[in-house]
Amino acid sequence: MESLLSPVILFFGLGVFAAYVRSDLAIPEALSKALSLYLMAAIGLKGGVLVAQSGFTIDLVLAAVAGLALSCLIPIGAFVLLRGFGRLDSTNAAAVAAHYGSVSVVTFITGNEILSDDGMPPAGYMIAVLAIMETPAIIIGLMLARRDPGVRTEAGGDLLRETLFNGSVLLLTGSFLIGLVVGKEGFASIAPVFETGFTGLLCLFLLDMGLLAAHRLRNARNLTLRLVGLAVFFPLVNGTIGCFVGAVIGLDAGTSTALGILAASASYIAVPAAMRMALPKADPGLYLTMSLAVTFPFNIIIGIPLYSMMATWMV
Amino acid sequence: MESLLSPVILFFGLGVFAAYVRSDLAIPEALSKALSLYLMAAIGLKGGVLVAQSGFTIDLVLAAVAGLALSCLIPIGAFVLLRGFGRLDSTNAAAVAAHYGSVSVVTFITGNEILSDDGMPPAGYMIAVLAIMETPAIIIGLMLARRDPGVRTEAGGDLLRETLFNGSVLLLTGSFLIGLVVGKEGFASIAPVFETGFTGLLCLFLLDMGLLAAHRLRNARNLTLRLVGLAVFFPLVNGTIGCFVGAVIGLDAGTSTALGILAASASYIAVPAAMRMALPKADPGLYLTMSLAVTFPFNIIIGIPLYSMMATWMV
Amino acid sequence: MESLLSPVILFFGLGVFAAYVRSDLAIPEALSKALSLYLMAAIGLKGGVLVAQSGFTIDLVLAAVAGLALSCLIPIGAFVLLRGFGRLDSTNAAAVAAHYGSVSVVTFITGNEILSDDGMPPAGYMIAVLAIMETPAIIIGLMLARRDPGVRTEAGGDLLRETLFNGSVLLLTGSFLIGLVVGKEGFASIAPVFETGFTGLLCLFLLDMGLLAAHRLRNARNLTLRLVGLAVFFPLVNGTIGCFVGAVIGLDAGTSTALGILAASASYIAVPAAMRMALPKADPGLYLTMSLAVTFPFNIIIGIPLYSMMATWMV
Amino acid sequence: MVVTHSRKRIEIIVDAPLLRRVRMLADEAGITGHTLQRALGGGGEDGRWRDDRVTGGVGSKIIFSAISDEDNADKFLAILEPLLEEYGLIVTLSTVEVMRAERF
Amino acid sequence: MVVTHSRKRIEIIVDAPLLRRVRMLADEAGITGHTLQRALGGGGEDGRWRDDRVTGGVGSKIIFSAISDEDNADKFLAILEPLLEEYGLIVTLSTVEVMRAERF
Amino acid sequence: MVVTHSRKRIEIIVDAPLLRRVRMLADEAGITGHTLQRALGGGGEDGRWRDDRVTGGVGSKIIFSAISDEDNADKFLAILEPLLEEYGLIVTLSTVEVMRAERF
Ligand SMILES: Nc1ncnc2c1ncn2[C@@H]1O[C@H](COP(=O)(O)O)[C@@H](O)[C@H]1O
Ligand SMILES: Nc1ncnc2c1ncn2[C@@H]1O[C@H](COP(=O)(O)O)[C@@H](O)[C@H]1O
Ligand SMILES: Nc1ncnc2c1ncn2[C@@H]1O[C@H](COP(=O)(O)O)[C@@H](O)[C@H]1O
Ligand code: NA
Ligand code: NA
Ligand code: NA
Repeated sequence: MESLLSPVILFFGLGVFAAYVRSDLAIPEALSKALSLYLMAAIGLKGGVLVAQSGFTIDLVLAAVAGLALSCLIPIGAFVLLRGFGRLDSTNAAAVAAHYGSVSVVTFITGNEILSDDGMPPAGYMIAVLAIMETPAIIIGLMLARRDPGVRTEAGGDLLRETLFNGSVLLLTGSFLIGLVVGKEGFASIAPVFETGFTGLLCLFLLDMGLLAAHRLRNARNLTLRLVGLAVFFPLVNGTIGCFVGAVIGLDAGTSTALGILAASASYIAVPAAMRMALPKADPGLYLTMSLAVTFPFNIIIGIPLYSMMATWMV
Repeated sequence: MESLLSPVILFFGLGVFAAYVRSDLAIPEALSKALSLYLMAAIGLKGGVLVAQSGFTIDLVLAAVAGLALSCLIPIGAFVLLRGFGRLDSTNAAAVAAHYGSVSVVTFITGNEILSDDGMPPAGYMIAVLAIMETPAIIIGLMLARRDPGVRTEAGGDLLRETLFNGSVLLLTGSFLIGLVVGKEGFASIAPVFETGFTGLLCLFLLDMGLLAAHRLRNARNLTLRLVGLAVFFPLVNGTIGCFVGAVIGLDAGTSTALGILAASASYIAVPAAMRMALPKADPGLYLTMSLAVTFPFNIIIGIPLYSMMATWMV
Repeated sequence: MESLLSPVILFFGLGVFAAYVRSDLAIPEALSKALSLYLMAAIGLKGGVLVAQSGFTIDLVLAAVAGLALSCLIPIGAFVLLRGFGRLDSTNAAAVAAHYGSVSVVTFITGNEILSDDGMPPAGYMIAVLAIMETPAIIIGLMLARRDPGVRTEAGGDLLRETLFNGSVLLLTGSFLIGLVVGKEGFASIAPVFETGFTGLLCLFLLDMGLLAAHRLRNARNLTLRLVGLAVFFPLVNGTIGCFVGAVIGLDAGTSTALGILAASASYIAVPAAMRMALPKADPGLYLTMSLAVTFPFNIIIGIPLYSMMATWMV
Repeated sequence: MVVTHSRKRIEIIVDAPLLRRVRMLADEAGITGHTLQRALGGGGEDGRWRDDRVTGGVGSKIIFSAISDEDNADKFLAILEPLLEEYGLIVTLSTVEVMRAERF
Repeated sequence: MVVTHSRKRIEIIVDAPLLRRVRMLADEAGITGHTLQRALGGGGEDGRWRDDRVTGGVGSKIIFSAISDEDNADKFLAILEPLLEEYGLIVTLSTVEVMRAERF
Repeated sequence: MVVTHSRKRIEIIVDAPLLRRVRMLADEAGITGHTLQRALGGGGEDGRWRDDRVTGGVGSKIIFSAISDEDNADKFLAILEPLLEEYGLIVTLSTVEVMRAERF
């Protein structure tokens, strides 16, 4: 409960409030992009440095396999529900499903902050798991879309390259490798920017995310109540499964929660970019609104504390 | 005197110099906007944390009442002088008067820095007083404009909302409340960004303000010598009154100076936005140039040390 | 060798890699401009503070004279080679030559970081030498261009002003003077931004420089193999000469290396701007690609460690 | 050959704080879509300016551009005319060809 | 009097992630040059939007503008037509005068 | 019906460091106002580019756009013509309708 009163969450709330009262408060687009890149580089570095210290462990491998499996399976379940209960056509259902199989870096980061504050920091290698879970769901999503002969996907080698070398994926992975190479001593000189400044800059970014999410929700078209329901149901179920899998493979409570958060979160950077290119007929207003304007706030405000409780109880 | 040699003021001077020699030095607009938002969030947080520590005191209430009164009365006096001595029409006089009743956040921040350096930091609650003084002058300004039946104001509920929820007002107030909620411990994790980095980033912002002020002055049209005179006279008189009122209600020297600075300063963020909407016929080239290009530099360079001397002497 | 594994260089490599695989990773233009301004202000301040501590020494004077001489002589030699071996016309040869006579602030900064890490930090006054070396080569370049009666230069007083008050030159010099005035105590309050954050922000900037350099190289037209050869040959020779001159006039190894780096580096901020104005017929695709896309990476990756070895051996 | 139809493009340079009003007036005129761009600077009777995003938007100008049929364009101009001076708007009208003409 | 020649300007508003495709199609049509600008926001059938550069470019629209002779412009429009709906493109064509006409 | 008058819009794509020159030439031609926009990138004979604000402005292009009467537009074009090649300018001229025609 008290995590709701952390500055990070309060700034998110301020952003939502500002958009709600139609304030002209706006973060310059270049700043929000800059903050987003910064957060990705910082979390990547941090993960790399931590893994450089702990080495590659069996836990890391188990968590990676679990993450990979979740990100491949989640879209399938999501697709079925989106087609049936959600009443979406194949194209849109596949596009949305891919988002839920992938992950949201900022949800993970926020969770990390809150868990660390609560004295149960997840293992550093979860950042590698995060990177691993970013892209597979895109491929699953496209395979789901193609099962319907009426759907035209614009895939091919170009798309594979564009997905694998997507800016955010590349920056996260690259920073992870840099952290791995430089280790704790090499990191020291850049720690003031990438570590000490982290939480403060996260506040500014979440202020912007609050604005973005609320604007999106306000201007949402084609968003049915059923879809809003699914955008809450998916994180709940996937989060629970993630925590459970974490507990089963023997991860500690914080790390299991992190796996739950990854499973529960939905991408709003790498996957939308890929879907706009591969499934241009799918409606970005749908998948972005569900992932950014419903699931993201849900996870930030309700999901993270909930998964943490569940994981503590399961482990 | 030595406050003139603080990095903050020197960077302001560098900006003025660069604009004066027509250098192509330019701060990206997104960066200056970002810095402006940052400063507002940081000063709001700081105020909130300080009030969380000290609690709501009688001093706070007295200062708030005094600030409110000043921000309502100053525009009336200014209006009379602008109409008479300044030879402005009702619309322009009202628009300019509103600026002088409101406050400049950056002038306050700079004053705060200088006073703290001099060992006489103002009380934290003055940041609440700052927030209180931002908007009332807008309403007084519009009332002054409307007394002239020839003036058309575009007010109504829309304007009230736009003023109250103006981005800068909302961010300052919101951050103040967040600071109040999280208190000193909650603030610790974000202090590296919002506290430690403050003075350095203020330097960069004042570099930009120097550029802006000098560019505005160079391209000023319709700015008569009489108006320049008033743009110096207003801060002198209002600053003196502010210091005096502070001393009378029993504030310490630093806090009285802060009240003087608030009274002396003229808005260049919230009020121009409101005036452009409510009094579109008023000339932004007038009110922005007076407040940003004359009064702001005057306060930064001469005003702040002067009010501080006066307050020390009065208290 | 191990300097290649510093985070600063690794981020540069990540940028090059991202551009190479055609990733959509892109730093917002406003951020890269902001970082560039920040680095200039920070290095200027640092130099000023250091000189304020050490005072003006005979070493400073010797290094300044040496730097000045190098920046006047290098363009002449470069011009001859560019005309002959490089097969450029007078206009283009003069424009390129001016770049090599001037200096690259970021190359210097990166060298400074690496040398400091290796325990051989250059003297603080080298930042003054850097400032001195920025502009003279522009004048030499124009004089070289004018010897050919067919070349039209658009010089005149306007250009002189534009060069002397070029944004980057002014910011560097101004910050140096501010550092000199405020000294170590005055600097303390802004050190968290301008000192502690330096290396981390340099990483982000070099990430962008890697992207820029690789994009430029990919889209290069008119860049012959001969010119690429010269863009590697110039820094090698000039760097060697710089180190040698430093050793001869009695500078320590780190400071001699810094002189070598200055001599070896080629401008990509102040000089391109001046050349585009003064010699509009010269091809920016040539001079920017040589200096930014060949010489800059060469210096960063191979040059700096090499000059440092040479200087250590010469001194 | 692709079939295109003739439509009007209205372009308005407007101070950022007054954008909302212009958008409302476009709605009133039945204009169904528009695109915004940022101006970087400019010059005119009131002197030279460059974009500054600090001064509450008063230092920024937005370029509002809408494609519509001639009727709605005329209606929009008629609504704007009395405000040109007061709002300091620069308005231009030109002719463009579009596909999917039913959208505009 | 300077001699000018008539050419066509094609302007396309396109979602940032689809820009690369539009550029390839322009190439295909023999269009030799283009200039890009950023849109700040807008509104249309799909509602109001403002530029957000966080969501993988899906929240940004780019204005692609190319000058070409009538033949290539026609070819380009023909290539674009089947994609208008799917890509959600807004395309306009207008006439401009240019100097150095051989470049376009 | 609102009365509009026909004027010329001149649009010039220019490297940022040369903008000052273009502005001076516009002055010379009697052009009284102009608006600037930033280009984000583009492509042409000299290859593909994207805005970079680091390299002293050489990596940025500005779009200069001015509305004027035909006489001044012609004068401007005549002044610009000899510089097109050297400055690498892209210049287009088109016709627009304006209100308050006396301003342009
Ligand atoms: N009539 C119009 N005039 C100018 N821009 C338009 C117009 N209609 C749509 N747009 C732009 O194209 C985007 C997508 O349009 P739509 O598919 O109608 O939502 C809008 O958000 C606007 O930026
Ligand atoms: N046909 C064209 N249409 C639109 N913009 C162009 C065209 N040709 C050139 N440009 C712009 O002008 C710049 C310089 O052109 P160029 O000299 O051909 O490389 C290009 O990078 C584009 O931004
Ligand atoms: N003739 C023109 N051509 C293009 N833009 C103009 C023109 N006149 C004015 N503007 C723009 O409109 C703004 C306000 O014009 P003014 O009211 O004349 O100062 C100027 O700063 C320019 O950005
Ligand atoms: Na997920
Ligand atoms: Na005041
Ligand atoms: Na050099």
